[in-house]
This record gives sequence, structure tokens and C-alpha cells, in this order.
Amino acid sequence: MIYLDHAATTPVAPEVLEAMLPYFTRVYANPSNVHRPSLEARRALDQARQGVAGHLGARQASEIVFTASGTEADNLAVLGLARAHREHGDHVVTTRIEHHAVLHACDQLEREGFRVTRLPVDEWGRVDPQAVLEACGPGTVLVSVMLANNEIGSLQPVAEIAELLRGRGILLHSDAVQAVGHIPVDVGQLGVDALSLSAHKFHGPKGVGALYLKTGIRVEPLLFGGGQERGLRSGTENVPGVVGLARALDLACAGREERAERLRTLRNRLVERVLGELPDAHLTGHPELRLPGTASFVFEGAEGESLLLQLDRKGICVSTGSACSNATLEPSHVLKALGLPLQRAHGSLRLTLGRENTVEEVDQAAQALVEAVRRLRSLAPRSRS
Amino acid sequence: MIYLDHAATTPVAPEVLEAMLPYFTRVYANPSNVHRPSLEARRALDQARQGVAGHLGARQASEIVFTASGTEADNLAVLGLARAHREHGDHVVTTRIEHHAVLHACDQLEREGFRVTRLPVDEWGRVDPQAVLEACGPGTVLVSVMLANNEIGSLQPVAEIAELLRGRGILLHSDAVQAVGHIPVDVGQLGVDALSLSAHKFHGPKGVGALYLKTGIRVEPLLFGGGQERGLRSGTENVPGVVGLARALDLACAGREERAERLRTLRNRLVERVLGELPDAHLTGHPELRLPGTASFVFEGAEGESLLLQLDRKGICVSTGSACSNATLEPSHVLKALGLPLQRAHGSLRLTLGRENTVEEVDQAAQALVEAVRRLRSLAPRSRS
Amino acid sequence: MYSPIVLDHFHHPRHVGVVSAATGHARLENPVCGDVVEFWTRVVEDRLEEVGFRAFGCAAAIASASMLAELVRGLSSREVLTLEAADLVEALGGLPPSKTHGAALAVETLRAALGEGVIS
Amino acid sequence: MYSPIVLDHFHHPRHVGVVSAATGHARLENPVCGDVVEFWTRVVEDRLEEVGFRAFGCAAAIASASMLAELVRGLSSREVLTLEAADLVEALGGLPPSKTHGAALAVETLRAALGEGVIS
Ligand SMILES: Cc1ncc(COP(=O)(O)O)c(C=O)c1O
Ligand SMILES: Cc1ncc(COP(=O)(O)O)c(C=O)c1O
Repeated sequence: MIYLDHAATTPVAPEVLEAMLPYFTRVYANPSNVHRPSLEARRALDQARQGVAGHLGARQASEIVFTASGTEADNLAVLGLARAHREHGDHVVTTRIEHHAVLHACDQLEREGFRVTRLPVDEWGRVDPQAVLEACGPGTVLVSVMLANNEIGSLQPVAEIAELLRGRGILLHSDAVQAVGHIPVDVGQLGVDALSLSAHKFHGPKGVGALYLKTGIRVEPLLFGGGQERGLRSGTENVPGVVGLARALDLACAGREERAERLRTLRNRLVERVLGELPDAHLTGHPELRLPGTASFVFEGAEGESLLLQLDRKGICVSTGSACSNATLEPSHVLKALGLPLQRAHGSLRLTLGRENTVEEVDQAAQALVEAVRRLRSLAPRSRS
Repeated sequence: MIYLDHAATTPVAPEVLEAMLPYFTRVYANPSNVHRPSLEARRALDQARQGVAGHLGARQASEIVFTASGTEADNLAVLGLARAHREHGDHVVTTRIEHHAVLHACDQLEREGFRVTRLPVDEWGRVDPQAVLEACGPGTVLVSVMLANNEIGSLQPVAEIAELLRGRGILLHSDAVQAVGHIPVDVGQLGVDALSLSAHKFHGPKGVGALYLKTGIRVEPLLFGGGQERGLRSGTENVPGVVGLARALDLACAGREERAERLRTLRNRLVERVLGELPDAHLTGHPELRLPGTASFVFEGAEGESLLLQLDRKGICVSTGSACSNATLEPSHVLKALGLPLQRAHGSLRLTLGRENTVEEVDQAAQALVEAVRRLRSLAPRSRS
Repeated sequence: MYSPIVLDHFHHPRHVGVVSAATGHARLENPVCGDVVEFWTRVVEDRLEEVGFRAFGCAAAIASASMLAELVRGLSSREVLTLEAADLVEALGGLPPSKTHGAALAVETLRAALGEGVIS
Repeated sequence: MYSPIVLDHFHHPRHVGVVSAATGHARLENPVCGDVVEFWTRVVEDRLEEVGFRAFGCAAAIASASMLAELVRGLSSREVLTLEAADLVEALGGLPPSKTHGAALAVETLRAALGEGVIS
């Protein structure tokens, strides 16, 4: 198998699984009790929190709230911050290319009476910081702009946005689920009040995420109960999951830049081969300001899901945002926001590289992709021009 | 270590961990994609759902919604059902001895404008089904009564309540987090519309739970995003966790009755020794209608947390609901609901047995507990009578 | 997701391309999702002697056209016209609900090709 | 959760029980949580010659009483009265915030015992 779907999820690193194992069967006690096995579990949680806080540049470990997914972190930020600050305003600003975890949380806010501005992006998928500022009014309580897009890899100017918003009393959240572990993420340098991440995007386990939440910022919980996570997220803590998240982040941050450089080289090789051999093929997203491992294309005359299945038959795993892959029969909201014509968006394909991919795999994938596009084009109606 | 805190959490069974392992590093793909590795992950989810549905007597696998905890399942039921049926009424009925995952969700509903009735229980911790019916009015949309209490083990007459509510258009939820895998739980026989469970209470992993939700019943999601779990619970699925939950439930249900019988015998032996050797010691909860593994006491003249720490020094892990163990300095709401005098509630101790406990362990624990109570009583002020 | 039959027809489509001496042709597009299907037919003495297709779209669209071509060869026009999208879906061993539009488009396009009668 | 010093005093409490020829005694209860502490003192020539306690409550309550008894033996009444709960918490190597009420109760009870001056 040649796995090129790392933006969807990643395998758990062996070291991460190893770090988790003792917490399933040996250090299994509930961290909320006071006997020694519980205290040991609590210590593991504390250490994990400290570690994650350190990697993100948070000032206090207590600024990290563990959740069960990136989605939950995004929802806790978007719903939780907006609801908790309702008395200050009813307006939220975001972009058209956020993950559904943010966009559909915003839809929910609208159902609750909030107003939401969804800003357009340019043809590279970047939002204009000035437009963010202009969208904000006296009733704006929250701005949510992702750090890196999951479909096209484009990076957003979050630090610039923070700079423009400074001193206006508007909270800034960033969905960094695709960024953490892959590019530098420092909450201080970014100037954000809240930031989401998800372990399974950087070789940690599925079912665990985290929200950085700056000290002193009120948030309304989504889950009520035993008062775990400083009352912000009740439920018995997923100790092995949290330990795995922290270990995965350690590994991802150690040697991140070398790894990113390697991925960039591989990614560029892939992109050059594909674009070099195929006419009517385009890279989507920003050519440079993008995630190191993300190669995202649109091909005219070849539909994305068909491409995906052809590659799948050769054991190559990729993703598509094409209309046919959606129950709505519409291309992904990200491709639409880029302003791509329907036919072109129909041929979207995303290949996302990860640490275990080799040059040989990339060359094989490029070759297979070129062949698949040619084959599908040979089946397609001739263009009528 | 003699672990007698199984109601707090349980070790993951070796077979469960083994079933989970492939899903961390081999079958790791995101179940939402359409390439073959994703389909394999999807199949694992489907099978798990089918298995859980079968064990609970659900009619369709789609009636099982996987969550990240018992707390989330409870919240999805209580908040989600009440919010989704707001147009039919604004009243919710529950009991005073529910888990905080239900009670604090009810508090949240009150903040949202719902009315909540919290029914008292008798001295054994049982709610009167007739009182539930009487509490319901034309505006009642939801009744939530737990199947088994986590502190005192008492079982609630959920099927009787369902019988009384039948045909009234009132939804019935039961928190079965302590019951599933330990006593028979069949949603059809119980007549409930929704039922919560949590894997880590029956030797499954932490961080995964499930809500049974009868076909056709609307619920407002807590988490919005990619639309996983039929749109009811967005977020990349915790595939290893779900597989672990299903496997743990398989194991718990196979030979459940024999295991329960064994636990009951051990539990009775423990209770008899402790009550036989110590004056001013009482079992809390119903003497028979209780979870097989739960021995819960109050001791006069010996505070619960002190008892816990004395046992902890001998490697024996137990729990307490005493005032000193709570940040509020109040005894647990369950002990208060039983009407216990403050001094007596102060000496609460819960020992919960599990499948790996032996007679020798139980005897050691009983002996250690008797000694600990005597020792603490020797330190305590003499009663002034 | 897809049945083995769908995958087989997708990976090994039958009857691709223009038909010689075609007596009918049609090309339809699904305006929602962008799928395009094109059929050529040669009807001789009211029998569908030859049929060919091209398709642009997801595996369901391609497999549907391929399977439909296979199904209808040798049938009379009337027999072809009784064939519904549901029959095609069944022949394919089923399609995911969100994918049946591919079968519908194929059936519609073939009907148009037969109805049209002349090469466009 | 508890410091090693707290655990040591909890598991091995010093100065438990009635003091012979006591000159002072008090017994106080925390009405919120139910903890009870009892102190006996023997003051000779303004020096706390002997002190004993009984306590019912959590480890913090018991260890606080034990540590306090240890700390004050041999001090003058005035010296004892300058001792605050915070000093006791410090001597214990710290207490969790929700547990400092145990130290406060011990200090109050001892003061009451000294103030009272007679056996109740
Ligand atoms: C940008 C972004 N945000 C949020 C999420 C949601 O994370 P999770 O799948 O852990 O819920 C994802 C991935 O699915 C993502 O790529
Ligand atoms: C009765 C009951 N309900 C709900 C819960 C919450 O489950 P979880 O800890 O998995 O969130 C628990 C245990 O903590 C419980 O005992």
C-alpha cells in the first residue's frame, strides 16, 4: 500500500502506541480518585498537558483542554466562546474554507440567533486579513480562521489577523488541526486566544484532540458532568489517548523542520511530474504558502472519485473533494470557494504525504496518477470545442 | 495491588487490547474515505455497531451512536433530546441520584429555560415509578432515570417506569453506564428510547461510549462537523476505541450471569465480614436489588477518605463519597438523597469488585478495612453520649 | 461501497467509443454534479445491433453506462425503453443511494440516443 | 495529592489521646464537612508541657492535629497563639486548597483549648 492520505489521518507511530500501552492494562485507574494508582494516572495526564503546552508555546499547562477530537476542540471553541460571550455581541466572523467542524458549528450559532460572516478567499485559498478586520463590527465576539486548509493545504495569515484585531476585545480562534506537528505553531507568536488540534493528524491516536484556551477566557462547556478538565470538558479522561497525543506531538516536533523539508521536496517532485506530463492539470491552493506534504490537483476530463478508485486498485490511497464523492452532489465547499468552474472542480484529487513515504512511492504514485488521468480521459466524451 | 474500584473504571481486558491493536497501526485509514483501507476501517465500525446493537437488543445497528464517553452519551441524550423536542414542552423529570453527567446536563437545560424535576429516592436509593408518572405533566418531554447507581449500586425500576409512561409521548432515557455488561440490559424489554453506556466500565478502553437511540427519534447533536454517526456525532471515528468497546461488550456478555453470580458471592462475603466485625457500620443502597459487584458502606466514627488512604497504603484501591473528598466539602449528592445524617455520610466507602478479584483479595480487603475503621475510631473523639 | 460488478465494469468498461454507421447518438450532462454520458447506437430492423458510450464522472456513472450497453445489445427499441434505472442498479449489484443518479443519467441518455434517430 | 509529611503524620499520628493533669481542653466541629478535632493541653509556667489530640476527619484533619501537637510542644502560650493555619500548612509540606480547612480547624481548636484554661 502507498498511503498518500495523511491529511485524512495517519497511522499511530510505534513509539506512540508503546507509550500508550501501559495505560490500558497497568496504569488504568481513574485519574479522579485519590489512591496511588489514580495519582499515577493523574500524573500521566499532568505530564501530557505540560508537554503539549510546551510545544504550543502556551504559558500554562492549564491552558490545554483535552477533547475527543479536533471536531470537539473546534466546537468547544466556536460554540463555547460565542455562547459564553453572548452578552458582548452576537456576531462571528470566519471564512468559507473552514473545516465543517467550524462551519457547521457556525450554522448552529445562526440557529441560536448569532450572525455569521463567512469571508471569501482568493484563488489560492487565502483570506485577506484586512477583510477580516473590516468584517468585524461592534457586535463581533469571535473570529475563527484556520491555520492550514485540509483540502488544498493553503496557510492562512493568522498572525496578521491577530495583529489587526489586537485590543479590540474580539476573540481569535484558529483551527490548527492540519498544522500542528507539521509547521511551527506557537500560540504566543500567532496571538490567538484558542487553537484546536487533533492527535490522529500527526501519528497520534484517533479519538483525542485538544483545545488551547488562553488563561482567563470564559467558554461554555459542551459536556457537563464530573467536572474534569477544569469543568470545561466532563467525562472520564482518556488517559492512554492523551498520553498518545502528547507523545505523538513530542515526536512530530522533534525534527519537524527536517521532516517538512523532506516532504516539501517529495511533494514538489510529485507535483512537477504530474503537471509536467499532463495537460489541463492544475495545482490547487497557494503554490508556496502551503503545508509541506499536501499536493492537491484538479484535472479536466477526469473525475476525482474515478481517479481515486483507479489508484486504489494499485494500492495507492488518496482523497477527492469532487461532487460525486459528496452526498450533496456538489463539489467541496473549498473548491467552490476557490471559484473553480464546476467541470474542473469535478476532477479534484488530494495526495498528502507523510513521514513514511519514499521517493519510490512518490514516483510510482505520480506514474499511476498520470496513467489514470489518461485512461479516464480516453473514456470521456470529447470536448465539443 | 487489590483493585476494588471497578465502578470508577476497569483495566482493559487483554483480548480487548488485542482486538484494538491492528486499528492503531495497520487498519488506520479514515473510515470516511472510499479507498479500500478506509472501507476496511468502515467495516470494522459497522461490525462493532452490529455487535453492540445485538447485545442491547436494539432492532437496528443504526440505533447505536458511538460517543467519546458515558458522559457524552448522557449529554447527547439529555441535552439533545430535550433541545430537539423543545416545541413539545419544556419539562424534564429525573432523580436526585443520577450521575452528574445527567444532573449537570439538567442544570444546563434549566439555564436554557427548561424546568427540571429531580425526584427523591427512598432509603435504599430507589425511585418510585408512580412518583415519576405523577411528576410528568403536559409539558414533559423527557424522563431520565439511571439503570444502576454508581455509588450505592441500587437498581432502578426503569421497565416499570416505561410501562407507566407508555403512550404518553414522553421520551425515556436511562443511564446504563454501570449496568451494561454487568446485568441484563435489553432496550426492548426496558422500553427505553435512549440508553447510555461507557466502555471503560466493562473492561473496554477509556474515551469511548455509546448511545442507543431508537429509530425515528430526533436528537440535536452536541458536535457539528463532518456528519459522522449519521450526522448525530461529528468527528473522525475512534476506530480502535469502538472496536475495543464492541469486543469488551462481547466478553462481558458471554458468561455474564456466571460472572455476576461469582461477584455476588464475593460481594456478600465482603459485606458480611465487614458488618459482622464492626458495630455502627451499614450497607448503603438496596440489600438485594443492586449491582453484583458493589459493596457500599457508611461507618460511623471513621471518615471515608481516611479509610481510603489507609487501605491505599496496603495497596487496596477503593472509593469514597465523603464530604472531605469533594471540593465542595459536602457529601455526595447520592448520600444526601438517601437521607443519611452528615456524620454517617462522612464515613462512606465503596468497594466495587471485578472479574479478576479473588476470594483471598476480598478477605484481605475485609480484614484491612476492619482494621482501618478500628484504627481511625481509636483516633477519633469519643462520642459525647 | 461499490459492488464487485460495479468495480468490474468501472475498471473494465465494455463498449467504449463511437459505433460505426451509428443510427442514433445523444450526450447528456447532469447539471448538478457535472457527470456527462454519451451514447451511440446502431439500430437495424428495430434491433439494437451495436451500442457504444463515453462517460465522464464517478465510477457509478462509468459502470452504469458500460453495464447498460451490455444489457441492451440485441434488444428491440421497445424492450430497451422498458428498462428503468432501477433495473440497471439491480444488474450492477446495487449502487449507494447517493450514486443512483449515475444509472439514471445512463438510461436517459440511451433513450435519447434511440429517440433521436439521427447522428447529431 | 498529599505531601509525604502529611501522609507520615496521618499514618503515624503523634500525641494521640488525653493528657494527664490537663489544664485545657476543647473540641470543635466543622459544621460544613463534619470534621471534629479535640485537643488537651497541660500548661505549666506558661509553657505547653504536654498536648494531646483526637480527630475525626480526612487525612488533612488528622495530620494537621498531629503536626500541630508536635510543633507547639514546649512553646509559650504567646508563641502558640502567633501560629497561623498557614504556618501549619507550610510545616506539612503543603495541603491541597480544598483541604486547608483541616489545618484551620486544628489551629482554632488548640487556641480554644489554651484559652479555655479548664477542663470541660
Ligand atoms: C482542518 C480540520 N479541522 C478539523 C478536523 C476535525 O478533526 P477530527 O477528525 O479529529 O474531529 C479536521 C480533520 O478531520 C481538519 O482537517
Ligand atoms: C452512572 C454513570 N453515568 C455516567 C458516567 C460517566 O461515564 P464516563 O466516565 O465514561 O464519561 C459514569 C462514570 O463515570 C457513571 O458511573
